[in-house]
Amino acid sequence: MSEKIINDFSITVGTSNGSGSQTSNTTILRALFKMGIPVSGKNLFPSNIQGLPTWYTIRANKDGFTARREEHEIVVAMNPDSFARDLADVVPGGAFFYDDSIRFDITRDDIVVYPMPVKEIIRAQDVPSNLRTMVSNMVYVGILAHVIGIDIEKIKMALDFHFKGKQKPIDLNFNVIKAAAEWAAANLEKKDPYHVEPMEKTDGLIMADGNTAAALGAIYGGVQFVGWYPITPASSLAESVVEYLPQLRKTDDGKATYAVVQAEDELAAIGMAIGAGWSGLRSMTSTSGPGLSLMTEFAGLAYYSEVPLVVWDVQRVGPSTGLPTRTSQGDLTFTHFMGHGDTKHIVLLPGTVNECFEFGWRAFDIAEHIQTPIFVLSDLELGMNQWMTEPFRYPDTPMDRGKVLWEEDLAKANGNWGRYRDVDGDGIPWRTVPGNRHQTSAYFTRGTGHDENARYSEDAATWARMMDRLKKKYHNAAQFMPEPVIEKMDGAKVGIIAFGSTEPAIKEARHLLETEAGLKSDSMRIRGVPFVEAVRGFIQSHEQNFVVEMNRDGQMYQLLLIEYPELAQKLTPVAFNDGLPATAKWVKDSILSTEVK
Amino acid sequence: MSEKIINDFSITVGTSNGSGSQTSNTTILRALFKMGIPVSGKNLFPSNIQGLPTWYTIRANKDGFTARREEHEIVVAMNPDSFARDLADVVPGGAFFYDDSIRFDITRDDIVVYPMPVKEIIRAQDVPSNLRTMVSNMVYVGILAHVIGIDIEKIKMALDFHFKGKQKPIDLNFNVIKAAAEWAAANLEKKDPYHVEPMEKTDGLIMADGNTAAALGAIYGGVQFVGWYPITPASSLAESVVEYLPQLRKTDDGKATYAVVQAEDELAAIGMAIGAGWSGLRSMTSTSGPGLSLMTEFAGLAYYSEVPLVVWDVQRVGPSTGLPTRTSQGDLTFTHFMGHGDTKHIVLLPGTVNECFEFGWRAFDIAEHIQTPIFVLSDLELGMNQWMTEPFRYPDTPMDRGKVLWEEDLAKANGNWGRYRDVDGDGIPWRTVPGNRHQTSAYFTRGTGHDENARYSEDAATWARMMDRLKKKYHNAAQFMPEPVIEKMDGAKVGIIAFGSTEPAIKEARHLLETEAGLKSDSMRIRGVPFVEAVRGFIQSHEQNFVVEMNRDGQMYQLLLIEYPELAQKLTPVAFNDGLPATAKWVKDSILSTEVK
Amino acid sequence: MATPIAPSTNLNLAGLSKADYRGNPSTLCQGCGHNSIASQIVAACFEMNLVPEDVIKFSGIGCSSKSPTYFLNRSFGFNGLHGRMPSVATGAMFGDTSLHAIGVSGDGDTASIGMGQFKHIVRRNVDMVYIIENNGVYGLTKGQFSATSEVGLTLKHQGTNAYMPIDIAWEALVGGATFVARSFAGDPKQVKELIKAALAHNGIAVLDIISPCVTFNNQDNAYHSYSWGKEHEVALHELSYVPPAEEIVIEDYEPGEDKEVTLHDGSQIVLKKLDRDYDPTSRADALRVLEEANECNCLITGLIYVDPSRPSLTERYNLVETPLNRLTEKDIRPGPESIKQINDLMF
Amino acid sequence: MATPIAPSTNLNLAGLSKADYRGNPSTLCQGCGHNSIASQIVAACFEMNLVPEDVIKFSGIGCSSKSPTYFLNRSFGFNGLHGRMPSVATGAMFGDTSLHAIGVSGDGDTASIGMGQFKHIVRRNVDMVYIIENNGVYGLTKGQFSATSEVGLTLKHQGTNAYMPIDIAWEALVGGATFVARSFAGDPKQVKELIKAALAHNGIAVLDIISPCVTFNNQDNAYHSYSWGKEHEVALHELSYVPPAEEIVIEDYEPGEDKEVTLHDGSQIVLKKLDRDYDPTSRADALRVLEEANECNCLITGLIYVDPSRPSLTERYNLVETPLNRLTEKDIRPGPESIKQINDLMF
Ligand SMILES: Cc1ncc(C[n+]2csc(CCOP(=O)(O)OP(=O)(O)O)c2C)c(N)n1
Ligand SMILES: Cc1ncc(C[n+]2csc(CCOP(=O)(O)OP(=O)(O)O)c2C)c(N)n1
Ligand code: SF4
Ligand code: SF4
Ligand SMILES: [Mg+2]
Ligand SMILES: [Mg+2]
Repeated sequence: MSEKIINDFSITVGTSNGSGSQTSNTTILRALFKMGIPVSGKNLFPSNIQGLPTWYTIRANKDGFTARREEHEIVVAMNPDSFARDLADVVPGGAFFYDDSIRFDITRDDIVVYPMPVKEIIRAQDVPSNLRTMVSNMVYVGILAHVIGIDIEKIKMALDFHFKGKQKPIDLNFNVIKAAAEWAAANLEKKDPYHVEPMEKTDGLIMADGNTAAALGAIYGGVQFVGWYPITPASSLAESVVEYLPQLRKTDDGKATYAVVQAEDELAAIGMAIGAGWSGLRSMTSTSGPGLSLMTEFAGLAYYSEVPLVVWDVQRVGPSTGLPTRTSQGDLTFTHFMGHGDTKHIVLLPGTVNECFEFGWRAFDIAEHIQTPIFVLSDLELGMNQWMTEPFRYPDTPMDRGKVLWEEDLAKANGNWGRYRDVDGDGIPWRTVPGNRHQTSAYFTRGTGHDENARYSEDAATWARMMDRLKKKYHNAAQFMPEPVIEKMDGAKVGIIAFGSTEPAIKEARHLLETEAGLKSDSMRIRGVPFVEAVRGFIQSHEQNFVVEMNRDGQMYQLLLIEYPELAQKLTPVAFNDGLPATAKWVKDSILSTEVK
Repeated sequence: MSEKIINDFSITVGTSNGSGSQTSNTTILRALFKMGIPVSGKNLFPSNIQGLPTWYTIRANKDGFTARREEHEIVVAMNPDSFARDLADVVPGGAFFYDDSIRFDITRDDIVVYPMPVKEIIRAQDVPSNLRTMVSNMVYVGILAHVIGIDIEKIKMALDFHFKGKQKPIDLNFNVIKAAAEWAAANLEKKDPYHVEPMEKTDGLIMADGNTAAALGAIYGGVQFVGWYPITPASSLAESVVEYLPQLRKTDDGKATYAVVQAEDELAAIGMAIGAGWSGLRSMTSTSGPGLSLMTEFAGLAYYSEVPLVVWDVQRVGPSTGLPTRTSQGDLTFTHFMGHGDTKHIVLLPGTVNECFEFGWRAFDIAEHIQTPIFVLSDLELGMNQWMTEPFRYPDTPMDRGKVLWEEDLAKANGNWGRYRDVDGDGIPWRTVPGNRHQTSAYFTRGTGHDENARYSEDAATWARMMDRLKKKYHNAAQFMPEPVIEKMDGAKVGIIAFGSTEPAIKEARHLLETEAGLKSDSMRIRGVPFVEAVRGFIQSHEQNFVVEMNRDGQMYQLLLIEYPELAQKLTPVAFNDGLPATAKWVKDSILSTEVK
Repeated sequence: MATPIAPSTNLNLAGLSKADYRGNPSTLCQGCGHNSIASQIVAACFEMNLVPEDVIKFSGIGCSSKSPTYFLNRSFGFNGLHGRMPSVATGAMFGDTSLHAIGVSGDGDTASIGMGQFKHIVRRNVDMVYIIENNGVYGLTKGQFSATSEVGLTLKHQGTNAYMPIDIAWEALVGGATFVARSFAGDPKQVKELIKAALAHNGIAVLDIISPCVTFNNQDNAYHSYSWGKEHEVALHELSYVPPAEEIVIEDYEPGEDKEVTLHDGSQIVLKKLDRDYDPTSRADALRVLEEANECNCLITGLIYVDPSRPSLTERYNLVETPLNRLTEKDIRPGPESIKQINDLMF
Repeated sequence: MATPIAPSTNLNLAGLSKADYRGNPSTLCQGCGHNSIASQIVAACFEMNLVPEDVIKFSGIGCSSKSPTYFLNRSFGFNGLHGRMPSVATGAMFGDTSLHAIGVSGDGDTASIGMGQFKHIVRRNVDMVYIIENNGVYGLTKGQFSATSEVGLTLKHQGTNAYMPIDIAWEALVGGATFVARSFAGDPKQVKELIKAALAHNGIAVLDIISPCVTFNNQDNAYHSYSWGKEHEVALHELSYVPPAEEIVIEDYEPGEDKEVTLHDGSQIVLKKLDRDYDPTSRADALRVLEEANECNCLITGLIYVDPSRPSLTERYNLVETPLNRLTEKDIRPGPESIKQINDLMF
């Protein structure tokens, strides 16, 4: 047996879709997290409901690197259909646990093999027959726990949490786990090098997925209307809003301060959200690629008629229906230019689960302040996988409801206002909302040409003036955009520019570049378009900037070129997408191979 | 009376929408054209059906400059509602004709004023009461003809053509014109300087609008299916297809080789066109901004599943419903990136009516060869206005139906083919179409991930491989793109880059820049994206390149930056859109004010 | 006439004159049916004593959809996208549910591009008067067939229509609408009374009003022309709207002869029998009469169906009293204490 | 059974075995109603002696829309976008009108996002078998309400449905469909005979088949569950399809008791009376029975309506004999001589 490897490996469990292994996997994940070990959990699932191979990978890393890796040190094989692949996936020297009812000739001798008598262990337990398949998955939890040393008490805590303290399922599952662990203790000889040991690296952190965080953020942002239509990987965002609203927005008389409508499609979802935003509500919709495409015409209407709303796009792989259950950063350029005619949409780019929460509320402030749709681009990797993150922070600024005039304001103004007048010189006009009973409150909203007083106009100069104001407003918006997250190394000459969910891969890659190739780098994670001043500064101050992103065409690179043509020579695109989250190795290798030395 | 100005002025007629003045205006236009004088005719109309002010401007220019100008030398005022504006519009020294039944105090004394007793002249004629309003518009034709010297015989020819030889309406209208001319001869004293004289500058040219040309081109391209939905300014494209098909595609038994379906909306229009293209038909749809936006999701499907079809976008002013009856070049960037995920669409950019015809057929060859949607971006200016142009040329290459396998081919291949295999190394696979009865012909088309054999796939490497092939295919397509039209001046150091309907303004602006500012320039009119090699060469070989376009954000400039980041410093955007066609003066002034001297 | 109009001061009970309900001058063609419907909307709102600020106007795109500019200048309006009025209205009505909504759409806007959204707003029973100014043609794009054009209709440049027309009232009925009527722009009185009843109805009120396009589809034999309508109209009943708490004192009231339907707010629709007995609260009757209309080559008008009892969309949401758009940060942002609980759940 | 199945050689009259009609193994859940419908499509095509190359398969997006992968591997297929199967099929069927089309969609795909396109393909009478695998839920996105979910249905994570369900058969009927049927995946024989009749029908044949989602909506009291369907199914008739030129020799044939409908190609649908007399060629009857079904809390199945006489979409276009997609340059590019004429018109 080789040297001990502690808190630094990946566990992949191969099961069958719909077999209920999710509870087992998150139990392991939670237990490790509770042991203080940095972890991440990623679900690689097919676009179907039941019966196809699916994998869950847990990475534990003492240094806090939680990006995807291509290596699987420990593999648990529960699915005959993916057995061969699972077996091949184990790194040399790795550990392979498998359900011993699967008949397969294991010829590899460079790995440690642990057969698991799943059926026997379950048979020995008192499990109702309808729960047997599901509970079977607890066997590998118990065996794994014993072999690598996961604290059984932490597992109990995990189950307790999962089942919200309900004793019956907790006991049922825990008994299986305990029995399995006991079986392992009695029957297995530890031959692999992998061990977990408690640390204190997760203290004060929470673990969550981005969709839940976004939903909670929206609720803390005071969301009042959601129009949505189901689509993977965005559905759980709206569903979490529905789940948490009653608890967080209780009123004394049990009445609601919000409405969530499942629309008939995405055209209607955004149409409703626009109607609600126009009527003065904090309004949002959430979708993914195909739905986003369907929202195009409405996006142009909202842009031109200046209706505030928030659109979450949890990106999956496109074009077209593409790979619905894989991740991508492929919607950026499209979203920015979404709609015929001249449009420049504001885009927020969360890169951590915590930012999903923060942008969840902040997006409303920006939308209402600027009076325009705000697109928040998350992705499947961020939205549906489990991440360690700082605890959610209560909003640190009061709500910004933007420039809204009510009856008193109009009375004071003697009715002297115009919906699209640029009175403050910032390109942002004042608005009223329906229900304002002042006689001069009403105006007519339209997607056709209009003047400062919202009157229909085909006048050439008026059109140009309005469009110029919209451009000015857009540039002004930069001051409300979050600053990029910049990390530096002493003496670094190259910069790495990225956004969104590649965060952990970039962090780890910079470490690898330094330690393995002696290349020091600074990094800048962009968090919004339009770009803030610091973006230009960062690019300028580095000889070469690698723009790393998970798409084919280098979309952030495109937007940077358009914004900073004078800095074009300093930018190098590093773009690739195959639906899997970025790995540090890929980032490192790509940078080394395109580096101008 | 100042010096004679011959064949160099603009005539603007202000009437009321729906009053039937179009026949009068085109009669004047045609008569001038028949006199050999270069002309253009532009209709500035409101987005309604009846009763609002509308203008028709004819520019006659001996040097062949036919772009819009801001000056109106001759104005005919028939509409009380626009009378004040029409009067103000006349250049000092210009001529103002007006219906004398309009009560208005004319205070300007720097112009020549000709009152026209429209009612009296009509009353003296034998006009049926229901035709009176319409025929009234012939009065100004007659008076104008007399005052500026339009050949009355040419007017007769124009009427004859317009009414397709039908004697009754010809006589009715011509009599009014004659009577009006006679009245003018007897009662008006010529005091303005504008004269027309015959030339021979229109010999061998035709006069047409781009939508008709595109429709005819499509018919010569063998169009077999059109799915469309009405929208200004694109409707007349599909309607012209319907009009000319029966005549040009007669069969012996009167049966049809084509089908045109008016869909319920643009999603259905492009959906049908995709179905038809997939089934092996030369298939197209035509639309404008809002419709284009609605086609977004389907555009991505066609791109990814590689279905050939042609999409005409006759651009109007966006975003949103915008100005439906005004022109713009605002859909370029959006169209190129249309659809979530990584897409790069092929775009053709006709700049003359003749090119509308040519791209009308050629687009099918490219679409079927490359197996992808081809977007042809025309605009209202090109599509709905009257242009002098070279006669349409019969297609000079046989149809390219692309790589299609029929029963015999499959029999030969022993069924060894795969829908998405890159057998030729050009990224373009072979396809079959439904109705092919070979047992191995069928495949399954989908917008989800698929492999070389069109089988469903979620495999990461497969996805990346397919997307790379699509990119390769896109780059390969450059060889099928039309070369840019380059025009040179000896010793020019600056280049003017443009596309589409700004052609005449650029031509005239280069003349003005040389003669008025001593600035020599070369010009390059780009006719397609992806760019051909010559585009790079042109940019490289000029110190400064002005990218002139009719939109707010400099969309061609954006695409050039993305393609040629290393040439960014050589590109200067000149972009503006207020819905009116470009003028040479604007081009000239903009270039002079941004020139780096 | 059942509805008491305001006394001769020319002010109604809201203290407003008819001018307070006007819009901009119409830019539609002279004689267009849409203009006469706009006038009836003005008249109905005036007679209903509505305050214009209590109304929101919606529309899609088309000549018909321009109409909201021509009435109620003092009301908020949203002229959205072609075929997408329903979704915008659905969302907007959550802002302040005390407002009334009047939507105006066209047959193209509703039955061609808008079919999906139309069916779904009906199904949701959004509290809204949904008027279709149905001329069987696309006016604004110059005379193409719409989905309600009759089979065999011939139009310039378009040839002859081959498809079965969509019957909007029928679609509404089958889709679960709670108020369905058909009328004719050439019958202004009926139009006006129906609009009043529709405004009083709680839930979606679909008014399919034949509204001739004099420029593109007014040939004598066209189903959507003035002359065809005038000759073929068969009214189901003579209809009057009676506001809540009004005593019903109709001059020619004959008990037993008339039928009253009481709406949600206590107001009533009084239906005076004409040629037939007709019960608009029976869905089976409604289906029958529409199938009949299909076969009799006639334009059956009147209140086809009403169900005053189904809750409207916003009612289902059990919202707080204060209009949602007047809630403050305190009402909609959870308190700081809750964040810890939430973080504790994220483990 | 009226339809003669192939002799015991296991080859049908097209010389093919059942295996020639198979698709890939299903990746749907075990027990999913959609799987059993796919089997019946295979059986129907086999028994109809169709050649797979003569069929095109279409679908949208959803579990149901995956089905075309599970039958007729030798047929072309187009799995398009969510809700947009109709437009793709409409265009595709012009390529070669000798082909048959089978479309499979879901209730979400057809009645939610796809409502507009559904109504319009029906109106155009595209020659196609349009199957809705109706489970009252979104399967593929994990159990949200669809537009056909019944009022009061409670689903995990989704709460209780508040909206009136859309009745797809009714929508088809009112929209002008020429063949409307409802069936139940738990009644495979009826499903199969209906598919055969639908394939023989010239024009759109809408089959609304209740197809339980065992994973998300199979609670005993759910309208789209197996148990509810089994307990509440009321067949309008027992139905058999008889190919053209077959003599009708049904064992238990009793003249006067049965009703036959002759289709366009001479084939017949034989309807054996059960509890009631039912004439599926009467639209009024069809409307009545659907309104009844609405009220009786039962699942009425069978052929609801058929009109074998209306021309299909492509027939209206009077196309040349040769399939359009086999025409050559010579057929579709006007000759060079014509260009001068055209230029002469451009003056
Ligand atoms: C997405 C989109 N497609 C097409 C159009 C063009 N368009 C404007 S109005 C209209 C039809 C209007 O018909 P209808 O609703 O019947 O109104 P009408 O003018 O007859 O009153 C169309 C197709 C548009 N504005 N937007
Ligand atoms: C434009 C778009 N929106 C949403 C989705 C996500 N989506 C996939 S299937 C589906 C619903 C399917 O329901 P149904 O048609 O009833 O089929 P079932 O799975 O129940 O058979 C949805 C919403 C999508 N693919 N495309
Ligand atoms: S075109 Fe027709 S619908 Fe439009 S305004 Fe004129 S008459 Fe009315
Ligand atoms: S989720 Fe439901 S509809 Fe989808 S395959 Fe499973 S049982 Fe069938
Ligand atoms: Mg209309
Ligand atoms: Mg379903």
